[in-house]
Amino acid sequence: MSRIGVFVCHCGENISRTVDVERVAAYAAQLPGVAYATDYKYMCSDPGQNLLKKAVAEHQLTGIVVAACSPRMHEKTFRKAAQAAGLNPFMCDMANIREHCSWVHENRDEATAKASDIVRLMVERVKRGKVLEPITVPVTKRSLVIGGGIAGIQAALDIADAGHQVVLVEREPSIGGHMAQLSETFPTLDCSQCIMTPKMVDAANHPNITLYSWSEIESIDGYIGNFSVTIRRKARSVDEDKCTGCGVCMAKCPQKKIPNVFDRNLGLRTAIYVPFPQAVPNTPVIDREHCLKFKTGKCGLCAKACGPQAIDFEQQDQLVTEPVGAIVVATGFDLYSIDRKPEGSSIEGYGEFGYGTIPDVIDGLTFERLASASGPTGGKILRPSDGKEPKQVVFIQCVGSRAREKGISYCSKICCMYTAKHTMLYHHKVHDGRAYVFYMDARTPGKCYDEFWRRAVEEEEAVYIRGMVSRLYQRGDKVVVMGSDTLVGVQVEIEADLVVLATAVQAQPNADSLAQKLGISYDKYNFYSEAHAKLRPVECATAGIYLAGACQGPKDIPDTVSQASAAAAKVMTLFAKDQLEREPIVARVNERNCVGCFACRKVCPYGAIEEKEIRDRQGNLIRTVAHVNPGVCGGCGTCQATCPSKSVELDGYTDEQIVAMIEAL
Amino acid sequence: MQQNHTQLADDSYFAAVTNAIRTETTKLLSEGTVAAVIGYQAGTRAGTVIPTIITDAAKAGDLVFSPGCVNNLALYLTKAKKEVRPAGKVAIIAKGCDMRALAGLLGESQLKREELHIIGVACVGVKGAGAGSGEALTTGTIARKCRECTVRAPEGADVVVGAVPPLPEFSPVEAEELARLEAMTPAERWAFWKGHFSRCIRCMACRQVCPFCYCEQCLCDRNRPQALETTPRPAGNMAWHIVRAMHLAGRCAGCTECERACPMDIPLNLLNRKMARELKTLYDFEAGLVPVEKGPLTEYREEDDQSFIK
Amino acid sequence: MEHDFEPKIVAFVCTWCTYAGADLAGTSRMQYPSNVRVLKFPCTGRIDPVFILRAFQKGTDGVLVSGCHPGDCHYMAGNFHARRRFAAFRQLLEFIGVDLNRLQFSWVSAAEGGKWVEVVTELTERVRAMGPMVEFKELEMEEHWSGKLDSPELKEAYQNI
Amino acid sequence: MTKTITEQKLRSLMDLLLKEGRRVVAPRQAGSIVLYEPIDSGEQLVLGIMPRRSAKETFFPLCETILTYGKDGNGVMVSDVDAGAFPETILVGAPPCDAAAPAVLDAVFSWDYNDEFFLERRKKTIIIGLACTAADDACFCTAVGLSPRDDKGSDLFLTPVAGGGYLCDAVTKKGKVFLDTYASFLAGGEAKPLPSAEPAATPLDLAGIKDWLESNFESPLWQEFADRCAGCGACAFLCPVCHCFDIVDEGTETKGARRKSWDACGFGKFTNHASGHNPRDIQNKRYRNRIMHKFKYYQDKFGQTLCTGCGRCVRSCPVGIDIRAVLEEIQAKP
Repeated sequence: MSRIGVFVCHCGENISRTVDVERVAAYAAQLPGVAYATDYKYMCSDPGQNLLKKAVAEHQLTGIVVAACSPRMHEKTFRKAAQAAGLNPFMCDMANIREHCSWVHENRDEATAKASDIVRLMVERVKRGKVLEPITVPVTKRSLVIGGGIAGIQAALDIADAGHQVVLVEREPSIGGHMAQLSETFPTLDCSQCIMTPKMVDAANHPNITLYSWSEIESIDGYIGNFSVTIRRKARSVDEDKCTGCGVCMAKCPQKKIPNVFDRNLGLRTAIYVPFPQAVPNTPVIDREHCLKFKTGKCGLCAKACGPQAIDFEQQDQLVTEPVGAIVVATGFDLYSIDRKPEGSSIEGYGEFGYGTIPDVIDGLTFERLASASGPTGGKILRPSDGKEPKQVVFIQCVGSRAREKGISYCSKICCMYTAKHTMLYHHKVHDGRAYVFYMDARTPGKCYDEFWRRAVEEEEAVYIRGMVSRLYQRGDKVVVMGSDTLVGVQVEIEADLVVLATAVQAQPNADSLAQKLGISYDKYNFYSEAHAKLRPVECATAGIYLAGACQGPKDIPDTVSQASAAAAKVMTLFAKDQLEREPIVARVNERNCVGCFACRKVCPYGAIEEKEIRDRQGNLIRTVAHVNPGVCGGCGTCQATCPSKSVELDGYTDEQIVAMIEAL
Repeated sequence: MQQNHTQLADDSYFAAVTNAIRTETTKLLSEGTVAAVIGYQAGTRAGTVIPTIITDAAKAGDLVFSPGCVNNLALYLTKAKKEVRPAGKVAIIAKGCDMRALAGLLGESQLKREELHIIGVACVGVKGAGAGSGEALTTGTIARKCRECTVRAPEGADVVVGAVPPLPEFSPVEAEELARLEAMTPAERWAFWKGHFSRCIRCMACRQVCPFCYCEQCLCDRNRPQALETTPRPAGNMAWHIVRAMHLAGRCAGCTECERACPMDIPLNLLNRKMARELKTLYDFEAGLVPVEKGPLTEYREEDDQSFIK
Repeated sequence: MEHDFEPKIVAFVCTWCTYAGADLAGTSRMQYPSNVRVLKFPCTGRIDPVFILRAFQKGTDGVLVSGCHPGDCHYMAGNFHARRRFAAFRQLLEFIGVDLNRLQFSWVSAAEGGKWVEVVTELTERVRAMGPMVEFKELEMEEHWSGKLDSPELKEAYQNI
Repeated sequence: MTKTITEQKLRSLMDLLLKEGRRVVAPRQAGSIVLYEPIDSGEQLVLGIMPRRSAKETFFPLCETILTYGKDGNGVMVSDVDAGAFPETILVGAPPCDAAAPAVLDAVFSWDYNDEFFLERRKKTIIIGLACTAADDACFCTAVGLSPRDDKGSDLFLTPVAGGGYLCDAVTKKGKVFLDTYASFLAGGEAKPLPSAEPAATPLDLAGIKDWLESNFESPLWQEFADRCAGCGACAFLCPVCHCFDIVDEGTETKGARRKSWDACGFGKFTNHASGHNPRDIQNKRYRNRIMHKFKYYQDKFGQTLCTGCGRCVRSCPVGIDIRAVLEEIQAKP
């Protein structure tokens, strides 16, 4: 039997001016289940709270309704007071008779009647309230960082510096990511390798960081504070412990003409290789597809040459499992290969720009490799077809980006700046050359960005043509670029020696499958979704998983590093406590009634619904039902509204409470 | 108006389907491919059938296929009927409309495809309400749903038996009835449904024969809270049929078993049909032969229509 | 102003956006008809169509369902699921014969105190002009066995319910 | 002496009864089907068609409120339904299988407790039965000891005659008084009754069936009979003698009504205990109960068979279960 106490607050005169609080209290007093009702000038004041506490003891109250301001204002206050009086805090609710009543209605009778109704509804709610205990979840203070580009390295270093273990997983043989491929960086033109490689080394040498390169995420189980990650360590065919990185193996390898992906296929590498000289770890990997030993069984020259006997042709993939409490996803981006429509993609190709068919049409990242001192040309700008220095270079921006009709409507954000950078690098290296840029708009928000762009235009002699290119074609050894200058209103035709396309920044090709393993959501471009665009830009909706860098959307290096540190800070916040404590407004499954249709799982925004097997005493599977992981559940209740048999129920907002309120309307 | 009704398939069609079912059943059971075959056997009254579960190859000869094979046997694969079938792989005779229900049940984790052997029937149609038990299948006696069938040749079955002979064009009686209702004013529609629901006795036949009503605890049997009146009064009847239609929206495969089973002749499928149509219009969803991961009411798109929201 | 008929309006709102929007209307001292009773939910995703049905059955003349604008949901997707659910449910109610002018859906953000006032006022006035929702109430009064109430006592008892 | 009444006179008689303030319940068109419902005029009377539901609801409605309650600061108020205020009723046009049913139910409704709702309506109702001329392939009254001409349970009995009209016989004293009161609607004379519709059913060995049921509570046959049963209540709800009911309070803690409505032993929750345990957890056990109750328990307790052979369960079963086949199979067992 409920014994509810109702406390009607005057809020000075804020409520009592329009609501007859005494009448409301008197009305409340005669409601079934109400044991005590009174009114008071300021319920939130110390005397008001004491009044409440005293009443709980004197009248053996089992629940409290404070009719006062909005619960958004003082729910915490009164729940704390109720708790201090020995009640479960969730047995205390507020009837909002100020914001929703006295402040918005002038007529005293109407406002009083409405206030009485609101109190009645809340009494019905509290009568059916349940004692709820806070939910605690233990936290494993180790973190996983997926992706060893600048975002992953930064996040890993920050977390490791805070004293927590980090597992850093990189798919490629070396960490470094796209930043390691860049020549110079805007807006300062400092050498990318010079600022990147020390960080790579720091990450590899950090006592708190376990680096798994040439490794991929196999599966992820668990939830915030308690993930279990299985990592596939792909067979390198080289024993990392034995290898000294001397490089003799590569020198001996007879397969020397394999296009190097790191150099955008401009340079060549051996079958046993490190992708670039500053690779971390500096342990080679055997490309089994091209290695003669793997292809024909004959060769093995590298193994013979290897002093420490590190070559191991028998090596197999290994699965390692790591317990972690938090995950930072930093898997970066890919550039759109624009020559044709990828199978199953909604994005149209750009065949008209000759990419993939005209050798001297390249993308921005390829240009970076041409301009890089450690690149295949040693930093000389030489075009791919004949190795000649191009005298006229056309840069085309927004290739793929901002083209709704081609399937990508977003701006890739970095192209305006890097194209400006490219014109400068080109100008610095080919003094008699001329750079043309076709652009739609120049977007340069960022510290010192517009100044940098203006420098390209005003000091470095780049010719900016506002307009799009309609067609490209090969004529002799030239690439003819036909476009329009929309500012002047004339057709333009340029005989270029080299064309550089600023192609769209895209999500990684397998971004969706990783998202599915992680149970995080992604947008229609496969960029990972943050929990809130403005206020939770670093967190995933799935608790305990954080985002850093371009996997979330196009980003430049400063933004990427900022977000990586922010993600690290979120991880450290999580790790600051031994246990996670959260409000117990979570869904619960009635396992007796659940028939396992998993409609709840289909609508759950948090991936909080798991399968649970119900077995008999002999261990035979009787049925599979839904189970809510309270550590992951966000408490929205969408599952309950979806469940046909109402076998899942949201604590704090049960059907019984809601229906009782509706019936008391 | 007197109409001349033509017979839709001669006896040889049904004999061929029956024989093929028997042959397949014998093979499946004698080879041990399946533990049981769910099919139809002749009923006690002329032209009627009853659902049956056969576990012995020697009984394969009991199975029949006739214009009286109205039941959606998918019912016997649901959890509501979990006690009646043996463990292991089960074969089921399924018309196209029944197969849509199977696809739905697969999508709702109620069945595993690998535990199912579907004997699809290329179906001419079955008899509808009002057809006498002894009558033949004609343009006059064919069920309303069969007049608008789009899945006569079921795809995705393990084996398909029978071949549909050429059929005449049918007037879409149910679609016309739906259009008639939609053209009414809300008050007229309310009167229409109130009249029909006033006959409802809450015998729950609509629920019990529905392959999708496999809940362990139906919302209408729940008493804490009692959100729906359990008594067969007009108030509770209205609420029950609204809730039923809503729970089936986006799931109902259109087998119309609810309407057929209703002893009070309430045109229940009009509700299901209406919801299916709206979900098709709104979200381009149609119950099909292929299981889908999410139904129209368990997924969303950011660009979904919200013209009704202020 | 005196009216012959004061409709009973119930609003099912999410706590993060519309409830906060209604709070803002209060802190801004805006004025609107006092007919509305607000029921707070964590999210529109929690709102079961049965609640709307139940409200009508229990004598509500107009129902408002309101939550966060698309993309603003505190739980990311609750309002998207709700949008589909209610798009379907309102079609069903209309097909049964409920006048949809009695059922309003809206997105009201925490910043839209003015919109809250506008939505509530408009619905209240519209329903007031329509008169009481008699359909479901009539059903509540009907017995099955005779089609009507036989004893005056029973009739009176019903009216009290 | 035999009396006759023309169809027109019969309808006029109904009009008069209505005018006198009686409730007249008769087969009447309700949508696409015919149901026993109160009529507003004699014209609405539909004769010679078996209504979809049985006549039991005239005495034992599908749902009725038995009390209403309220609770406030002043205490609890309970308002009972006054069974004494039930109207005088004429049930007309019931075929023998329906007309015979209420008498079968008298036993159970006045056994350990007098169900005033049922008994009061019984007391106040005159049943005018009608010989059956339209049996179909589901009918089996003759198998359970009735016949299409049986006036059992009727106060008055009408037999269609060649050329239209009915023979009108008083069966009970109540019927005799009624007949005398409304003698002006009748005519005398001889008339040739139309042949009644004889169902193609041979009498069942009800005693033999009961014997088998006595010793075969655990027979594997139950599974065979009931595997396909979908667990709906169509058979029980349409049955003229199934009489299970449920009592529920509808409303809130402070106000509401207590209602009695039909229930069916085929429903999964019928025997569900508050503990969650369900002794009849599977459909076979529920179907067994249906047969046991009709052909053994009711016999044990009241010496009657709980079946009038109307065939509604056969016609309405969505999965084609035929109680005749079940009984015949049982009968064939040693």
